Amino acid sequence: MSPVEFVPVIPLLPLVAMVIILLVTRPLDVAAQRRAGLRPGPSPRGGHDDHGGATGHDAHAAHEDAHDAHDAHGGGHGHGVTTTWGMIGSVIAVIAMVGAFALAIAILFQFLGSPSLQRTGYTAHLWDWFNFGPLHYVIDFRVDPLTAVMLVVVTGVSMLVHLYSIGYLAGDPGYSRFFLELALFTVSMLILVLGANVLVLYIGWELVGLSSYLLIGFWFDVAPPPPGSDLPYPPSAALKAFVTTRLGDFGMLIGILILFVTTGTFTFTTLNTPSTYQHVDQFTVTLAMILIFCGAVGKSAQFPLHVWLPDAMAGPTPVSALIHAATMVAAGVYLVARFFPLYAQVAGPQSLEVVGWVGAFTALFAAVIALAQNDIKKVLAYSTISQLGYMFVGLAVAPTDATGIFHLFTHAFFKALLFLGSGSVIHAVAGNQDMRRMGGLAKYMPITAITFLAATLSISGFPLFAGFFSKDAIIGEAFTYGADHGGNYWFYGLTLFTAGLTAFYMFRLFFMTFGGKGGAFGGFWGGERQYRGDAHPHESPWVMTLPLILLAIPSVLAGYWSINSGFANFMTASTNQPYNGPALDTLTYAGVAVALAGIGLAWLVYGAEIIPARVFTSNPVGRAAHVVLVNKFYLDELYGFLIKYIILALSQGAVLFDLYVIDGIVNGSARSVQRLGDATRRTETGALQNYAAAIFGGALIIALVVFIATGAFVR
Amino acid sequence: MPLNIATVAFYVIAVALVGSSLAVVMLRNIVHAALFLAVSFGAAAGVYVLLNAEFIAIVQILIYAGAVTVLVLFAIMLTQNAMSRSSSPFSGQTWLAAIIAVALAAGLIFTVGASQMALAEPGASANMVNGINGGGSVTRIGQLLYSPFSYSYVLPFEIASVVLLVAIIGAIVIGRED
Amino acid sequence: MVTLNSFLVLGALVFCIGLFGALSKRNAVAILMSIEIMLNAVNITLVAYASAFQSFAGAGHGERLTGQIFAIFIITVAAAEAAVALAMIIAIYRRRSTIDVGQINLMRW
Amino acid sequence: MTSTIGLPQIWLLSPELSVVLLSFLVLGLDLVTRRKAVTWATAFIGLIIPLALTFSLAFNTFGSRPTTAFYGMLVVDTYAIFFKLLFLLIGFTVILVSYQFVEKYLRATPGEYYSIILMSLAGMMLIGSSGELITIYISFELTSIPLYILAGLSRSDTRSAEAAVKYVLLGAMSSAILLYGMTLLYGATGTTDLVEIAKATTSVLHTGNLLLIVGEVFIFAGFGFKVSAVPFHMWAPDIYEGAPTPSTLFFSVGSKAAGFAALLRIFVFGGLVALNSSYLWVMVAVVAALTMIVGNVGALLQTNIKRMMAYSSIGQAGYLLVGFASLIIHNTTAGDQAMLVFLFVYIVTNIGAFTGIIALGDATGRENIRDFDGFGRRSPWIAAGMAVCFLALAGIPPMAGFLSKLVIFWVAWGQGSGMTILVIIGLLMSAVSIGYYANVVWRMYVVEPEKRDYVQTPVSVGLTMAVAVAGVIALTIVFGPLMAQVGIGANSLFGALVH
Amino acid sequence: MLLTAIVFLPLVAGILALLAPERAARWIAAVFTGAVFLLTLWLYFGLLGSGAPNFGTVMDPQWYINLKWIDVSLGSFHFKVDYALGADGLSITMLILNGLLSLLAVIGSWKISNRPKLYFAMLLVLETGVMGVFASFDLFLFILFWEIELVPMFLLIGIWGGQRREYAAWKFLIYTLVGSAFTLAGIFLIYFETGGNNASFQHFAQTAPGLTGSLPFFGTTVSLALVVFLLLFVGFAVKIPMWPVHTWLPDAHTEAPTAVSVLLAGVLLKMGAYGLIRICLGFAPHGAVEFAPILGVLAAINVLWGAGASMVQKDMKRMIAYSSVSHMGYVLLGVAAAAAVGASDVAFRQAALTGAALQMFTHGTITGMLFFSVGVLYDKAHTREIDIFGGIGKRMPLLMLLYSIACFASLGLPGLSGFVSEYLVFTGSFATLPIPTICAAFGVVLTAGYLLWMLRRSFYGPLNMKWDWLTDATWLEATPLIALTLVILFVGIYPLPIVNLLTPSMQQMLHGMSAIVAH
Repeated sequence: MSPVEFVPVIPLLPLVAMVIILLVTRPLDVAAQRRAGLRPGPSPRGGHDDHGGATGHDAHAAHEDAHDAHDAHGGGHGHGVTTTWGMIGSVIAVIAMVGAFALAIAILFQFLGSPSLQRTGYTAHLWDWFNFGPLHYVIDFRVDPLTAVMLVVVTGVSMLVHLYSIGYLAGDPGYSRFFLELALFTVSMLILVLGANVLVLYIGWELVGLSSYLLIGFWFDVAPPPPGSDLPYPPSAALKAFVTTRLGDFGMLIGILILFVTTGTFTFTTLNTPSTYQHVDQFTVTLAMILIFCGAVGKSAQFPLHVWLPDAMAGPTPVSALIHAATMVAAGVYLVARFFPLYAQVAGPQSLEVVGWVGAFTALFAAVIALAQNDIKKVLAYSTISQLGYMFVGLAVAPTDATGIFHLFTHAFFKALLFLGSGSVIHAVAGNQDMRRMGGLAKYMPITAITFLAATLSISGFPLFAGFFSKDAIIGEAFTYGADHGGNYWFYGLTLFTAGLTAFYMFRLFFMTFGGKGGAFGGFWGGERQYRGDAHPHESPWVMTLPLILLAIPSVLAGYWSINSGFANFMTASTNQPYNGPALDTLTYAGVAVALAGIGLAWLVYGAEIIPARVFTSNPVGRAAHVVLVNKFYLDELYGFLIKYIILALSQGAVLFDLYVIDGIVNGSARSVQRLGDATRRTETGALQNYAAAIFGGALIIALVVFIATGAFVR
Repeated sequence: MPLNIATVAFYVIAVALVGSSLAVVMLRNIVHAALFLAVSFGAAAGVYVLLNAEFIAIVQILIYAGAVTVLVLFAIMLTQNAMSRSSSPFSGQTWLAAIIAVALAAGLIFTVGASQMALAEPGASANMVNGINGGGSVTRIGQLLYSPFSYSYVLPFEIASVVLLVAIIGAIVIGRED
Repeated sequence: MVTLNSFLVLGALVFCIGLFGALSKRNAVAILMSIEIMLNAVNITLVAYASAFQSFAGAGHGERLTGQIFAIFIITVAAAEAAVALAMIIAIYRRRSTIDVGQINLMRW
Repeated sequence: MTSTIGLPQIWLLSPELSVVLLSFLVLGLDLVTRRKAVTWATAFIGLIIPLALTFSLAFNTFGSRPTTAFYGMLVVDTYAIFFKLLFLLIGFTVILVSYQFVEKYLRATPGEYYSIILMSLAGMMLIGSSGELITIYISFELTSIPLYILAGLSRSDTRSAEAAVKYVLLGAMSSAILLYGMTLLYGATGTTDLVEIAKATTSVLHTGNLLLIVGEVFIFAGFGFKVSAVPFHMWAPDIYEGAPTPSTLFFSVGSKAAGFAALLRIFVFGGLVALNSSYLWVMVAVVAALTMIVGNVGALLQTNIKRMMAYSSIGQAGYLLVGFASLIIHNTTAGDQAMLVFLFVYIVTNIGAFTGIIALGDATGRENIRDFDGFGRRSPWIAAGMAVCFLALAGIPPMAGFLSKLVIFWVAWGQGSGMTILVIIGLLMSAVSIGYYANVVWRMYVVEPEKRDYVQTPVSVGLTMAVAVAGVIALTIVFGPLMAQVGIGANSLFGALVH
Repeated sequence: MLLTAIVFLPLVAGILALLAPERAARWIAAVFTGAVFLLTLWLYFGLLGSGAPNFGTVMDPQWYINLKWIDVSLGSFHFKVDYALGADGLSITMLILNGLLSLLAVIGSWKISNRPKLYFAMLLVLETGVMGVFASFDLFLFILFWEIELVPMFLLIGIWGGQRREYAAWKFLIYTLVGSAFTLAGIFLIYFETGGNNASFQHFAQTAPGLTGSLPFFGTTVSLALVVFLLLFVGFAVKIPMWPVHTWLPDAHTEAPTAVSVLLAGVLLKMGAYGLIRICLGFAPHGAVEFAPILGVLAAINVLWGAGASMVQKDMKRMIAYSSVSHMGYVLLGVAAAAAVGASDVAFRQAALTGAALQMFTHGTITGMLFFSVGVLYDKAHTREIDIFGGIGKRMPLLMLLYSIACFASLGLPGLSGFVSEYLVFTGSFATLPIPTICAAFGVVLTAGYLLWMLRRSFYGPLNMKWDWLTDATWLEATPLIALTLVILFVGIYPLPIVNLLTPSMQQMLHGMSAIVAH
């Protein structure tokens, strides 16, 4: 029995944890809270409010004004106490995740050690849904190198986030619910990456959407932020996230359907075999692949469906780290990678070009918006969008999917670290997320700061950090691509420029949060004097810092796996094509130079404040640009307009059509029958002669009709 | 065309019948109308005589010209003030009535003249009024009405007796002053 | 020449005269009189047919005097009917003081 | 055909005879007793004798019997027996349900009232078994004159007198047109015997004979008046509304059944459908369509329930005429059979419906549809029975009304393309008809009553309702055997044609 | 016998409930509907026990009973109505659904206080009618049962309904009756065109391929099978309901009391779909093939129209009612795809048809759950206006949880049953009707939009203090919801048993269609 044969256990562990929490610990937790007076008991009206449930937060939350309500979310400041049962539930979840992670690691190592397993993969048949002749709808899991990597990423980050959440969510009345939903997410994500066919993948795909919806809306009962505030509102954000990704899923579903009706199968191994498509028009496949990419656009928040991700920051920060940075949003990348042979070999080149253009544009677009954001999580959100764009570019330009996936791999760690770090910061400053009211926090929370710095360096592509390896590989591949494709260096240019922007805004964030003018090491290491807020910052408890430390390790070191194309060869083992990464020293220098330039500029503006930030907004062009950026290019407004005046108007039209046209006809015909009835009544004049006339006149007319019918008049 | 006395009689009677019937429906004075009704019934009796149906003629005179006319006159007297004299005796649909009547008459005349009859190949065109050839049918009529031993209409005859009974009861019940 | 048709036409004419009266008069008694004229016309037609069929005596039941028998029944029943109808007219006259059928229209629609 | 009149002939006539004798007896009781219950019980129990005699005819209890008597004027075939039973059923229920009405509202003495009903009943029974035009006419008048009287029997109700006048004058006019039609038929065939007419039409006369056609149209008009077919229907709403309710019940079932009995007897037994069927079909189909439409549409906005029931009965006549049309078009027994079954079911359900109306009317003197508000609570059992009967009339399953309507339309559809249009009109009109039938149910069960007092109903009314509802349910269950039995009757009508 | 018991036990119970004292009525109803539900389950498990289970087809019905009822010759034809009850996979599925929902409806209306005897009696009569529709194997018997349901439903809406109950009840009644008038005409037509001697389902299934020829129609000719199909379809289309004859549904659903809405959406609509599949498709396949493209377009309109209309509703129940229109569109789409005989493999059409049948089941459970949820809320708050609420999730966490589950099931979330059937329909129908399928698939996005928007407006956000007094669902109220949740979860995760149940009858039907293609 090898570890890989236990692969169904990986999702099963969090599932079991979830069921235990749902059925056992959470009801007990709620009951305990009620006993302790932490949540309203049975109402005075004598109802049966006795089985608890999703009552969020705290009774007064609704009465506090929006700002305070938001502050209150920064991780349970003494509003409540985690009950024993809540703690037991969370511990069970963490234990389950540790088990899952261990198994994932074991499987990864088994794969690393077995080239044959790398080639063939491992398929576990669970159960049938239904079979119609040649069409099989089955629930199968499959592990191949790609999945093995994803398993480690998902279980690893998830495990750490679980651990972190014990600290972050401590005292929140929804503590148990949070772990329940987190476990649900983990199960869903594991189903997604384990699916051996499109059906299972789609199931996981939708379920992570659900978990995302639930977790974004975790604080569902808060008051909306005051008008004008750009703080996202959890209920709206959850709705927006779900519907927007569904819009992408719609395209994906159509793409799946095209593939299914042309090939008659859902199974990836068959789908990814070019010989399956011998009798299929290439255009059809291209179309299908572009449509499938729509799903990725939605899930991975690419332009133009990226709008949900910044709002998704309304969820608790661990959620942002796990779902909206490390794993779920990367599912789009995973999807394209999963179908990579189809994109690369069967479909026309247009399909990957679309992927590349969307990715490259999004990378730049999001990075530009990130420049003007002041909310720490929003910056990270746009950064995530931008980095996901990178990954798509990586998939589009490289000959294998390894480049993109490797960036996914490294990004998962450092972006999770960034989010958890920001969570730690928010926790420290009483829920404030506005960087303008931070600064100099390094001294208060050194562990957070140092790990955050590591991640920041990593994402900026600072040499020898993980991000450097993965991101510069993409930039390098983009250059090669340009060389191979008639000088199409657009991808290269865009990615390179964006790399600079990334470094700039990430260090802007770092300086505004941890450093500031006059801090140690030239502004990197700020202190009391740099702190602009009014809370009492403090370092987070060990359950929160431990994950930071643990994540910092791969954030720094993960990149070394790509040395000598180790990662790429692992990924492409099944194709038996030795992979030669871009040997592009000069280009790497270009990337590093751009990154350093960005870091330097950020230091000049925010670290040492040699150049005042006003410089950007003091001229009319800059001011206008800033307004546009702050408002994220007004896309939310555009979509709002479309929904309100197109969809809702059409819907209203349908209702009015029902009401006035169809029901008009229906009621009208009913009324005309009634009117006919009235007319019939009116013939009954009560006058006897009229009746007699009807008798004789009727007989006469009938006789005439029959006369005519017999032809009596003709003869 | 031989113009014998019977033919002349037919036309005279026919004119009288139509004329008196028209008078019944046209006259404003209801009493006059009732009197013309008697004339009309009498003329009809004349037609029966022409058709060698003396018994019917007698019955006609007795029941119709006698009994029914008297009954009608009584009714008219009892309801003397019912109709205001100033207003027309005709209702609003007189024209409609006229159209229906004329059209129906035209149709009926067309019909009776145009059709084949099961028994009437010679009879239809034969002169019907060759003269009054004496009675003789009365006995036969009597037999046909209620002979229990030969073909007779004894069943309808008996039923008719019940009809008369019920009419009597009805007239009493309805006409009774409460 | 007076043929069967002469009588039939006469019957039809009288029937329709009666019909005209029945449809146009307002006085209930007058309507009843018109109806009696219609029945008379029917009788004339019947008797005319009976006379025409006399030449087929013995060919079937009743020696083709059936028409006359029918006429007798009609006369009888018509008289009975007239009696009942007149009783009813008088009854309504007692209640409504009118026998104008145009006004006897409590029930309509 | 026997040439003498003896016991067997009297036996054949015995049901009608006994009904007439019973009517005399009841009439005489007025002289002897003043107790209404006695008269009522005599009339009701006395009807058992004709019933027994009818059954003896049906089962040939006194040995094999001739089918005709009185020189072919009395025809006692299965068809006739079917109608005799039907009319006796009507007689029983009408007498049963009249008890309280007679107590409260009647102008006549009970003896007069019941004897009039019984004489009319005798007329109806004779119509069904007449084999000759004169007999039919006389029986017809024996039926009608009592009905005119019944319409005018309500004490102190001006509308009743008005109804009587209208009814008698219009009835006389319809008699006139009927007689003219019979005369023309006589002229064309030279005989009034239906068997002879059938022979003449099948052997001597040709299709397109105008005399025959006009005669048929006029006869149809005359009976159309009785069955209230459009455009001869206009008397019905006024007279139904004005007449006392038990009389209305009697009109709506007895008069209609008698009309159809005579119509079928003349047209089928008299062989008239053998000739001119395509022209006759046009006539009947047009009338049927108009009847269904006017009846069902006209009922929608009525406020008086009896008036509504008049329109309802017009609509039902329309369905029956659809059966008649399908009978004519191909001259098959199928239409005939369907009509008889439909008639049977219609009579039972209509009795139930009217019983409910009588129950409320007797108790409160009210007869507007509005007065049925909350009847479901004021008198649960009567209301439930009434609802069942109304829904059966509307043709809502599972009650027999649905099946009988189904059969009518089914047969009609089977006759070919022309009839399908008629069927579709009929089906749509059934859908329309739910508008007024369900309205009554709605008011009984949904609308809150003005006052919640309990409506007292005498046992007799309750019993009638129970019989009607039981009948509806029983007819549903035994619908198959019923169809088969009725089929024998329907077939017997075609007997004359095979001579 | 089993089917007879299933069909008539509710009727017996209805009569008993009328006769019994008022307090006992609900117990009688509960006991009998419970027993009937167990019997319907036995329909399935009884067959399962016997080794290789044979779930039956139209030609080979299980639990078959056939008694002569009416059998007379009229002229040259035979008027024959048999008391023929039988069940195949499709019927069994629907019978179980009806058994379940009827039981839950009784539990869900436990607290009814206005004329409970009549209420439960009507509910039970309704169950008889619907059971009869799903179990009859004679076309005339079918139409007979078809219309039984009308009056109980009319009264249930009329007496226990909401503000505009009069309008709604009448609209429902007249709409349905006018529709079924055409269906009856269609039954006549098919009966006479197939010999006029037999109305058994087996007979029609056998003669269906022979239903060719054409009818004159205003100077041109149309194929007979198409006319048969369309005539039959009108009544079913009203019931399903298909655009543009759907407008009775929002009114009826909105005004009906909760349990009745559940039955209306849960099983009565399925009667239409059942008729469409069993009768239109099974007995007039030629017509179905001809009509399939148009049906596909209508299905897409149904989905989008219903979803769009749901989007702008202010009343929660009305929104769910429109969502039923939308979701029944998937059934139509599946049927259309099954009939759209093109180049595609028969397996795709089988998938589509099975999906349609499965969608009938899943929609029944899901919409039932949605209506129950709204009912719980309405019983407490006495309003259903979405915007009037706000943040009540805080006061009603259990209801919010269950309501959310229902919403997610409705919007096709995997793991819940709605996804299975919708996915199945899409994968099957895309092969034959790609454009309508794309349109219909967009409905999934809209569904997510309006359902979650509704949740967000009424349950999420700060608690509107006006509703501070609201209490959570009681166990009694939650029972139907929890039961349905379990069903939804089971079918969503492991649909194989129910698909196996459906497969033989679906295959038989498609076999008939394939025979036509071969022609």
